[in-house]
Amino acid sequence: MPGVTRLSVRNIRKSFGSHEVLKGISLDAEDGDVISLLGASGSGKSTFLRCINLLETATDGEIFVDGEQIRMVRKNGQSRPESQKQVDHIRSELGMVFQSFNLWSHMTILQNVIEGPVHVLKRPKAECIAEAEALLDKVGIADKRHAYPAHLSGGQQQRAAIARALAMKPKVMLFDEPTSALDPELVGEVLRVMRALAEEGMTMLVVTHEMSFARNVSNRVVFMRQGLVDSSGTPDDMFGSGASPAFRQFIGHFGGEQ
Amino acid sequence: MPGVTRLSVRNIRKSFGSHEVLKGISLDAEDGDVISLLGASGSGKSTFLRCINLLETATDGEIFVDGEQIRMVRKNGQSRPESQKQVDHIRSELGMVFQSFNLWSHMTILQNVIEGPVHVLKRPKAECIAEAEALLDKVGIADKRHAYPAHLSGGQQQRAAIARALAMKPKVMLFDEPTSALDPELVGEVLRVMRALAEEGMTMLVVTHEMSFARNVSNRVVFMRQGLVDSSGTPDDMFGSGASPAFRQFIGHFGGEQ
Amino acid sequence: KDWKTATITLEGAYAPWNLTNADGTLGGFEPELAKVLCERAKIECTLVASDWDGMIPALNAGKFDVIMDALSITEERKQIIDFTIPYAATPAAFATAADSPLANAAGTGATVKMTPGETGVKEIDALKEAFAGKTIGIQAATVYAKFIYDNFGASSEIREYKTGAERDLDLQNGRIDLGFDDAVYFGNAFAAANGALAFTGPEIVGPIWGEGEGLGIRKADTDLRDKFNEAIKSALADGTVKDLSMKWFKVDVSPAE
Amino acid sequence: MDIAFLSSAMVTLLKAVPMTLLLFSLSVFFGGLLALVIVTMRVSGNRILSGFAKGYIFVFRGSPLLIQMFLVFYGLGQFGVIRYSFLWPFLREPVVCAVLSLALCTAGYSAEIFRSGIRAVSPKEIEAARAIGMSGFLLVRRIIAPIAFRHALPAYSTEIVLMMKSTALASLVTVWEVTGVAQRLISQTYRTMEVFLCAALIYLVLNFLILQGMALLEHSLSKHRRAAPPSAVKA
Amino acid sequence: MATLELLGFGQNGWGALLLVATLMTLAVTATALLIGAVLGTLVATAKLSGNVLLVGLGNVYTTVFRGVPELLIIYLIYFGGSSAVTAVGQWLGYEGFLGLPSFAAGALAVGIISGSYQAEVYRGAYLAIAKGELEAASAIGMNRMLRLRRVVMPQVLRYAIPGLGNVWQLTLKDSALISVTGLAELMRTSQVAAGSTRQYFLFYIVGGVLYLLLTSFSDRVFNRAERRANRSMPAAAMGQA
Ligand SMILES: Nc1ncnc2c1ncn2[C@@H]1O[C@H](COP(=O)(O)OP(=O)(O)OP(=O)(O)O)[C@@H](O)[C@H]1O
Ligand SMILES: Nc1ncnc2c1ncn2[C@@H]1O[C@H](COP(=O)(O)OP(=O)(O)OP(=O)(O)O)[C@@H](O)[C@H]1O
Ligand SMILES: [Mg+2]
Ligand SMILES: [Mg+2]
Repeated sequence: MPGVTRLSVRNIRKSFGSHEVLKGISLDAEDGDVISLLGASGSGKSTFLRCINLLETATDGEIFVDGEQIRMVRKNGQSRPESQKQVDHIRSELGMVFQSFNLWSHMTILQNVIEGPVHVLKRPKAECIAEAEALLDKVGIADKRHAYPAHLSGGQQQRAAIARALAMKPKVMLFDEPTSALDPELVGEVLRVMRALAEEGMTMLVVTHEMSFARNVSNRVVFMRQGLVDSSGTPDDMFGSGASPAFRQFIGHFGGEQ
Repeated sequence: MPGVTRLSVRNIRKSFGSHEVLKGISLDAEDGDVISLLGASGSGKSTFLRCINLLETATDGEIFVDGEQIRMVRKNGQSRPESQKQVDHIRSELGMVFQSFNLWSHMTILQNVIEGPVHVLKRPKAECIAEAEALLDKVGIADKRHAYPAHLSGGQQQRAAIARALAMKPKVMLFDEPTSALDPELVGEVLRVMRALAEEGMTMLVVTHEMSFARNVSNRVVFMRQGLVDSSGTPDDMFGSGASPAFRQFIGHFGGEQ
Repeated sequence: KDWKTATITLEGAYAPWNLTNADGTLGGFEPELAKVLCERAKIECTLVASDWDGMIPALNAGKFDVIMDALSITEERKQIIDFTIPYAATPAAFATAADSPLANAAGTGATVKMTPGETGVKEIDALKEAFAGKTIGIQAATVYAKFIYDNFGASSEIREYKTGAERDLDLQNGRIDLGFDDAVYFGNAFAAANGALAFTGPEIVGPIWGEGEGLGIRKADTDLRDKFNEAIKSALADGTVKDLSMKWFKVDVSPAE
Repeated sequence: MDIAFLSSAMVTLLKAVPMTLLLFSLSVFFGGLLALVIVTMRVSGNRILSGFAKGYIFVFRGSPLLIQMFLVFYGLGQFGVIRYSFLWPFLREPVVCAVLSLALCTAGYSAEIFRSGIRAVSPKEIEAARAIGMSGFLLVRRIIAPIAFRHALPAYSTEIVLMMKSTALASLVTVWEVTGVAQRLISQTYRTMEVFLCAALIYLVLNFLILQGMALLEHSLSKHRRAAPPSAVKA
Repeated sequence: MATLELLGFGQNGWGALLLVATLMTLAVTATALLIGAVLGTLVATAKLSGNVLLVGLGNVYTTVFRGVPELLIIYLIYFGGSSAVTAVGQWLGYEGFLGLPSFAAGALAVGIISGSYQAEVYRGAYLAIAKGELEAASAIGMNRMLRLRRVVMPQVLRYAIPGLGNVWQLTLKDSALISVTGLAELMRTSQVAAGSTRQYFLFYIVGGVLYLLLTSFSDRVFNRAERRANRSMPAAAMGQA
């Protein structure tokens, strides 16, 4: 159902102490949107993703997931979510894939994947296992389902983390530099999985340094600079003539090393 | 003095248990050579570097550093260096920069850099400090000299590790994936330092995934595959028409993502 | 070896036999008696405090030469060490809380003389009946413990404590109903308990407690033992022991001839 | 060596082993429960609760168990309030007091051990759990507790061995376990060395068994840390 | 008040004796910790050596001295030690008894126990050193001794500090058991004062408070040492410590 707004972020601000990292960022993602979030190191990309699923509490601004607003209250001058229950519920609708995977080290891959559906969504275990195996198969690591995270290569861990997030059947997936810790061969594997997700119509917000992904897979590119959205548009616009001078300088870096 | 053979490796073999990782590798590096060592993950590149400075003991083969052969003896069917003293001496002539930096965490950056010259080479401390500061300045982190490694960013640590190796005035520098853990901006910084070293005529052996470095900075490219040298040659040859089919497939990966 | 010097050990925490003063010096009946005995035996003595547990092994390991710590002369101990003649012999008695229904049991104030192994003593049989089902606290591994087990083991409950002092506290706490111990020791403890505790039943005296309390000496050192025997005899004969006893115990503990 | 004496001493001491084991298991059980309460207070973030927990840990870790036990057993009874309360029928029993003071003491130590286990849980793994919507007790039960327990296990095994040794003090409060019986035997026979060697052997065996048991538990809980089985290495 | 007088420094006050006893406890504990440091280092080295015999011996040491109640070990050293010294004396022609003074025997016994705990602390600390840093040392040509002195030792000390804090606590409390040798340390002096005055609770509580004082003092020392040692660690890790 294209046209449905899955995620809407209005004027998000975030300060750490006196340092304002996000200075008012807005963004809407509709069903099937794949948005690449680019920006220099320290520009606040990770912080932005973390604010969306409330791992950080934004200082100001509004967040809607699938039309439902996250209710906030002010207490002692600090903004915080009104209801932990709502936060848990919203989080279960947002899949997050961390840069460093963050798999649970004491569980096998399969256990990692079914943990959320069984214990958070409280769905029947047998059903979850069947779905988890299908997912693991889809990302190509079905044979590793009984291995522990420590025994997997980086690329395999990354794909397990994606499967874990997908098992929650999230409305939106948030990826934080899903390939930066991988070697070139593994980068290819992970990007292939993400491309497949995009083709199935999953709504995704992807912080990345992979220009090829931004250019070829996403349908929108957002460039962040100094806590603000510097420019955004379709990949063709952004990598073509429509780019802002700052973005041109940014991608110049990458071009230079090729 | 071009033409002097700084490092010569003949027919190196190395097995871990029954798994033979290096199956007979030879390589000569003359003064001022900058050799890029390429190969897929697991092809034995790190193991090769580690055999050269005897962090691993090769099962078979000969190593000459600046014309001096490392003497080996066989004992209980295992090959091992005859004299630990010679090993220590040879190692002090080979600078090694590890992928994970391995700075000594209990010393400041300056202490890390002067440690070898003062305690291994037993040179006067004041002199070493002066040289160390010049080196740190050269790699661009002179202002961090009194900081501890844990307080530095990855790129800064990497450059400190290079300075530490250079402070020993080695005849040959060995680099193991000097940029793989860095973000694109930091990659640029480190490669700039290495390019400067190359221009000064330092002999270098560099394991890398950065095709741009292999292509533009090194004067020889060696491609390893399944424990053997698959092909080698000048960058122009290798990246041009002279490439072996395996190497062409290997670099295809990289091309595909651009 | 001609004994010019000797080391005497005592616990220093068993008032009034021996105790430690706030300035760290030792005081009480035994330190004062020791001074007299050493003078008469022409030995220069040093007093050292040590722990009751392990005092006898320490003597045999050569850490000191004499034990003077209200040490009862018993057959078991005689197999390990030698004793001088006794310098004191004390009665034993039951104690209970002053407000307890067991206070003033039959025979309180009287004295019963017993020999080892003696049975059928009517005063004891009366007590057995009165104390049936009650809990009696004793200090473990003493002659008094053996007596209680032999006579009251079947009718009363027995609880063993590591020290008499701990038993006294529990007597006040009401965890146990009765205590049984050296009567002069109790006399002193009652004073500290401000009248909360009192004797009940008769005082028991006689050979049942062995010969009394003597100095413990290594078996090899017979010459040292003989010197102290002479000194004790003379101190008993001229009433020195009695004087010190009256001073510290308010009763005479000199052993009967 | 007097074999006859040694074996009779051994028999006497072995009879006291059940008491030692009773003290040990009860105090480890109740001490563990109490430690969970204390550590929860300690990490609660509430200043009053964590202050109380800090004070508790300081007092019970910082003073000798002998003194604690003395005060619990002989001291509590000095108060009429306690002596005439419903608690007295329990506190009157020496075994109850011995277990109580052993448990109070080990709770202080164990709470610290559990806390360092909790600190060792990677914040990233906790974030990953939050990100799928876990919070509160579910988060503790599924993620924090299993990882923390595994981390705390080596230190905790040491603590329960110390606990086994601490039961030796219970003879102070008229509970005659192995060490107390050994001391009593010594004051009857004056054969210090022989008796203590027998006792030492008993404790050594008991502690060895405990440590083996804990090592087994540790092994079975660390599948995820061991080198991968051959099938997982390939491909 | 009588209580104040009993605890004071006057004629009937136990203040001076308790103070001396506290210092004695401190001295015994410190000596034992030192003895334990030497033994612990040796045992840890043995356990890390990879030599089957040494590893076995190290394991026996740590198992026995952690597994047997401290009191028994103190007895064994106090009495057994005297017999051994006497035997040596007689062999050398000295007639009569020789004994380990109670301070020496007590400190030695507690030191041996402390050594078994310290060995584990040092071993853990050694294993915590990043392998890469050792390789980096080899790679610039450091020999074994130099590497030990310049890279291993400083880091072992750093990683060992929190564990040593715990060992200090254990050793402090084990020192209370030395009272059986008659050494006038804090525990025994409290007991003697209690027995001589029959003020059991007063002196046990005062004894306990003095132990807590020693604990808080040593906590402070170890915290400071830890902060100093960790100045090279990232701020986040320090906050956790
Ligand atoms: N918990 C925090 N406390 C204080 N400052 C923080 C915190 N987290 C992030 N920052 C600061 O916020 C800024 C943005 O950080 P963020 O991690 O969002 O950057 P980023 O765009 O994701 O960078 P990168 O590409 O390096 O991951 C940085 O300057 C960082 O130092
Ligand atoms: N200590 C070891 N014991 C057993 N096998 C080892 C050991 N070190 C390396 N290997 C194996 O040797 C092979 C080569 O490893 P090496 O680290 O040299 O590869 P590499 O070319 O450096 O790969 P990468 O690009 O991933 O760093 C791998 O299959 C690895 O599993
Ligand atoms: Mg980031
Ligand atoms: Mg490698």
